[in-house]
Amino acid sequence: MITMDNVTMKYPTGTVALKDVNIKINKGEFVFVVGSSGSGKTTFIELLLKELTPTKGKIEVAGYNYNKIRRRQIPKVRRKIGVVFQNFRLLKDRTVYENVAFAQRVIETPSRYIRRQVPAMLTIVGLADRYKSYPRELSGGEQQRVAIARALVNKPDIILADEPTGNLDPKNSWEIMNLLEDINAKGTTVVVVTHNKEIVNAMKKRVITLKKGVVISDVEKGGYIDED
Amino acid sequence: MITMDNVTMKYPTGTVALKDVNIKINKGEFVFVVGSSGSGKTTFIELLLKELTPTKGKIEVAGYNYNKIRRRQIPKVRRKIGVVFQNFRLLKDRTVYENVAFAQRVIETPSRYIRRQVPAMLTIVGLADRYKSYPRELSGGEQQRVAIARALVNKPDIILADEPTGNLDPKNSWEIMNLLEDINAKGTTVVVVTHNKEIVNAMKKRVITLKKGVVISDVEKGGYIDED
Amino acid sequence: MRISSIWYSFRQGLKNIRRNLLFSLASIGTIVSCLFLFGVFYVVVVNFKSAMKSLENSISISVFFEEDADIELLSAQIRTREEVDTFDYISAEEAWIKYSNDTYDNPEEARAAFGDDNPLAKSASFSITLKDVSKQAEFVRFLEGLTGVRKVKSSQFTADTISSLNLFVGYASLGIIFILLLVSVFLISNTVTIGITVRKEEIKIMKLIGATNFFVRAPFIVEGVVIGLIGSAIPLVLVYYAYDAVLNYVVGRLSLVTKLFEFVAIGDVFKFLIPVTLAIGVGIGFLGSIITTRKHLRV
Amino acid sequence: MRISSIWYSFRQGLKNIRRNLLFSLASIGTIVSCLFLFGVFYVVVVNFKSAMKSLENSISISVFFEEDADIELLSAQIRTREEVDTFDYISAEEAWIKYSNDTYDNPEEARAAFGDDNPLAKSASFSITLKDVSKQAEFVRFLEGLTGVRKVKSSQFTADTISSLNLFVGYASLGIIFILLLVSVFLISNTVTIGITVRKEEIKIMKLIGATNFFVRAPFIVEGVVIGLIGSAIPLVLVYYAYDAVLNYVVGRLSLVTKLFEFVAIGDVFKFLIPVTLAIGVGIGFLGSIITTRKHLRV
Ligand SMILES: Nc1ncnc2c1ncn2[C@@H]1O[C@H](COP(=O)(O)OP(=O)(O)OP(=O)(O)O)[C@@H](O)[C@H]1O
Ligand SMILES: Nc1ncnc2c1ncn2[C@@H]1O[C@H](COP(=O)(O)OP(=O)(O)OP(=O)(O)O)[C@@H](O)[C@H]1O
Ligand SMILES: [Mg+2]
Ligand SMILES: [Mg+2]
Repeated sequence: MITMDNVTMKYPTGTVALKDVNIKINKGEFVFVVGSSGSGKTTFIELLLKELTPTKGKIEVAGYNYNKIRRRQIPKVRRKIGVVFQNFRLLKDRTVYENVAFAQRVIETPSRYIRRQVPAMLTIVGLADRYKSYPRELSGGEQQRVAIARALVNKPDIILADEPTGNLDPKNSWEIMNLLEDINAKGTTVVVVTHNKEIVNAMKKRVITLKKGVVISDVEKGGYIDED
Repeated sequence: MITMDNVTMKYPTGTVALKDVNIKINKGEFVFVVGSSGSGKTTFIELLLKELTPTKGKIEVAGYNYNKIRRRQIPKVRRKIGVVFQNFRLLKDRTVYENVAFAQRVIETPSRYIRRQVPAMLTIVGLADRYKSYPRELSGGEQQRVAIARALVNKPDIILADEPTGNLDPKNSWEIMNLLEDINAKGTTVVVVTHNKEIVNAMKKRVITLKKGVVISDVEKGGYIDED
Repeated sequence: MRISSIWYSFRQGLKNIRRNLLFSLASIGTIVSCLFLFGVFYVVVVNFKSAMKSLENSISISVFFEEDADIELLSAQIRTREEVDTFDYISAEEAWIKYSNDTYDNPEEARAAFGDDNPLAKSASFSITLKDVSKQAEFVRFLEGLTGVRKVKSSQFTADTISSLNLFVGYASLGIIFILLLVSVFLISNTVTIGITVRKEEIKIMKLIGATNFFVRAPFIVEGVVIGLIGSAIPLVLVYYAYDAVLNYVVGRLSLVTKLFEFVAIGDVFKFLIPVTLAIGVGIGFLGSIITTRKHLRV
Repeated sequence: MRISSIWYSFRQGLKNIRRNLLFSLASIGTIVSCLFLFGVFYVVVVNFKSAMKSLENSISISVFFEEDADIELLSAQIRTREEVDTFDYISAEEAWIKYSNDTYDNPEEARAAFGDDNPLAKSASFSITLKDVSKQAEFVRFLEGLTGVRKVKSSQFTADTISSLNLFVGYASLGIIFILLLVSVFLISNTVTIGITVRKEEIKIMKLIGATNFFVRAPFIVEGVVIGLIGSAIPLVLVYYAYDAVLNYVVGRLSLVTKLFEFVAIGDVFKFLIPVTLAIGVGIGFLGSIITTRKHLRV
């Protein structure tokens, strides 16, 4: 489902955020990506979304080779991916409802489905009563849950979640993690970037650890590796 | 140092974010404020900073009664406070150095001190080599550390930190918490909003727990209360 | 592209106008200002041209004949020329009466003194005005070339002054209208560009979620066209009523002005103004949003 | 406020211009456009007025006398009037020569035929031009009231046409200049407002950190003034060179135009244009940034 072949990402400023990364994630896998601040996790996610183009190496997602993909095809891959951004990236002049509905409009879901699925998704993340609010009227955690709802509403093939519980309390965090696990059980590939040691250690999933842009460990049923 | 007397905050949208809150925090205290997503923690911080005006009740910070304070005096209180915002609020068209230096310029620190203290502060949060970067060129955790540096550089009387480790890995989180504890030991009043159960439980400080805008618990040397 | 997506784009475009009210108002304000300026200036120029026209008509050429001239033939040769606007025959008697009227305090007495001996006996003439005074010199040469013409009298100085003034005003107003159009296009696309650039983060987010370029762009285009439409309708209405008001004021108070030239009818002015104004407003709204979004769509 | 803070505000203002380049360019572009338009229009109006002046000077009044008139006295009475621009005495002989020259093909022969019997014996006259043709009717009445004046000949129609044209142009250009100024002020403050509103989040952050209003505002003011300065200097330079170029072109190619009226000297135009342009550009930059920041400082 996801392949990175010898991928290096050097930003125009000169920072090498990822270095010779080789990763293969199969369809249906649940993977944690961990690593200290600035180790390249967000860069990893942004490369998979083709928000960034690597300076070197080959990336393949859902059968599309990013080195050869045509500009017009990029939306097609992205529609197979549900993404939770570290800084949420909600559309600030649209309500909670419209933010989630937007993901469905993009894939041209008929309106009658949108009207049913969006409230259902908002109920799952506990924001059913806030559908009319604008992002600026929400707490940090509430915004994060809208972002999660938006990523999940289309039932995508792949979920990329960058620190999806950074602004959530333990109870909410666990609910989201369980939700992701359920979705994964139904066949969706899930990649979660997180700093939450407790969750990583408890869930016993594959854990990829980055350090200064290098994969220093990639273990099935692994745990959170503290830096020395 | 900080007093809230019967404070209620109702947003124009109708949401009651805080309800009849009575809190007194003495000079030199270290207080955790916890509670689930949307329980009113950020509202609490914003009221102390006079970013918001409560719909009811009296707030006093550093000897200033917010109900009676003159507009011209507000900057004076704020200069006594170092604040880490949940969403960082860095000045996006200024470099890391300038963001931190700005806090010093505001209190008219002579340039020779700025040139010494800013790099020192950046070294403490581990960003000495990123001083020329703009916020958009930083990872989430790096931005958060710039926000922390800005809050601490003036050695303020009060520190308000809203989720200061939400984007940090456990190691960095602990470093920041130890830093805050050191500063507190030197007499600074510290208020930390956090979801980090491990840290709250380990540090054995006063813990104020909010639930739907109401203070449901306020314990010296307390722990994180999981919602049932 | 489903029907529902098109419908969505349309609604969203309208919503955007409300939600980015500051920019919408700024854009509309800019378009209104520019096109209002353009309209006012155009109205003034058109009227000025018409005023120049009536001034030109006060400039006439007199043609005097040889004694044996075939006046009928000459008249036919001259009046059929297309440069000719008005053509009159003034007999020697008329000329003498006019001259004596102009010159003497008691013209009858003077004329009686001269009796039948008309001192201007040879002064029968044609009085001609031209459609375009700048052609006067050339036309005078044509007249002088005709057999039977003894003398052509014209005030070349006045004709030159007026025609050069005309030329100057023509160039100047063409120049200003051109500059005005250029400036309008620049200012309007400026505001459109800023309005969209401010939302480039939003555009990026939409693209990252998987929206096609068309899907992102359509609401912006709707927005641009609607803003352009509003922005060009307002100055049209303003110019219409302002012109009407000025006309009424002038006709009422400055009768001196209206005695001498006719204001151009509102209908004639708007025949040109409406299409041009709408084309600029809506055109830039449309093209501006397409071009500016393009830049931000490369995500 | 320490010296270092003032110095900081100054540097920061300049930095902001570079860092918000899109807005800086948009603002400068807007100011340049508006003031350029204003400059061009002003130059045209000034020159047009000067052209009208020379047209007026081609309109003269002729005054004929009673036989027993004291021409010296009349001359003294008339030429000292302040309305008078030029004043000439034309003797009966000159008038007859001019008339015969104008009328006959072979004037000498004609004059010989009349011999000493000047048919226009009573036609000695003053030829007068006025500083302001619109005063003609009144001045003619004054002349007619003088003892010794037999007949005053003037083309009231041409004078009226020209003076009403003058009036019309006067009102129209005053109106357009006023509207142009209004529009410029609106458009420029529009851009300044948007440029600052986009940064209202930044302003809020500064205030929350404890900055005083002055501290937040000072760099914006520096920015506004510098942008205003650049934005008003450019159109001044442009108008200067454009005017120069047009002058050279016209003098070279359209000698017809220059034969008839003098272009207004660049110096005279700029005496007015420089202070007004700078005042608008810098003034709005300054006031605009003060007023717009005020709104966002209430944090
Ligand atoms: N746009 C950018 N331009 C330049 N450098 C960047 C940019 N984005 C990130 N970096 C740098 O690349 C490195 C990796 O950043 P990245 O955001 O991938 O880290 P991360 O693992 O997500 O960290 P965090 O846990 O703090 O979010 C960091 O050193 C960061 O400063
Ligand atoms: N500007 C606003 N307008 C309207 N409602 C708001 C606004 N800001 C916050 N709220 C609401 O007030 C309540 C408390 O918000 P607050 O941001 O204080 O929560 P929080 O405890 O900080 O939550 P989190 O842990 O998710 O950051 C929430 O229900 C939120 O939706
Ligand atoms: Mg990250
Ligand atoms: Mg919060």
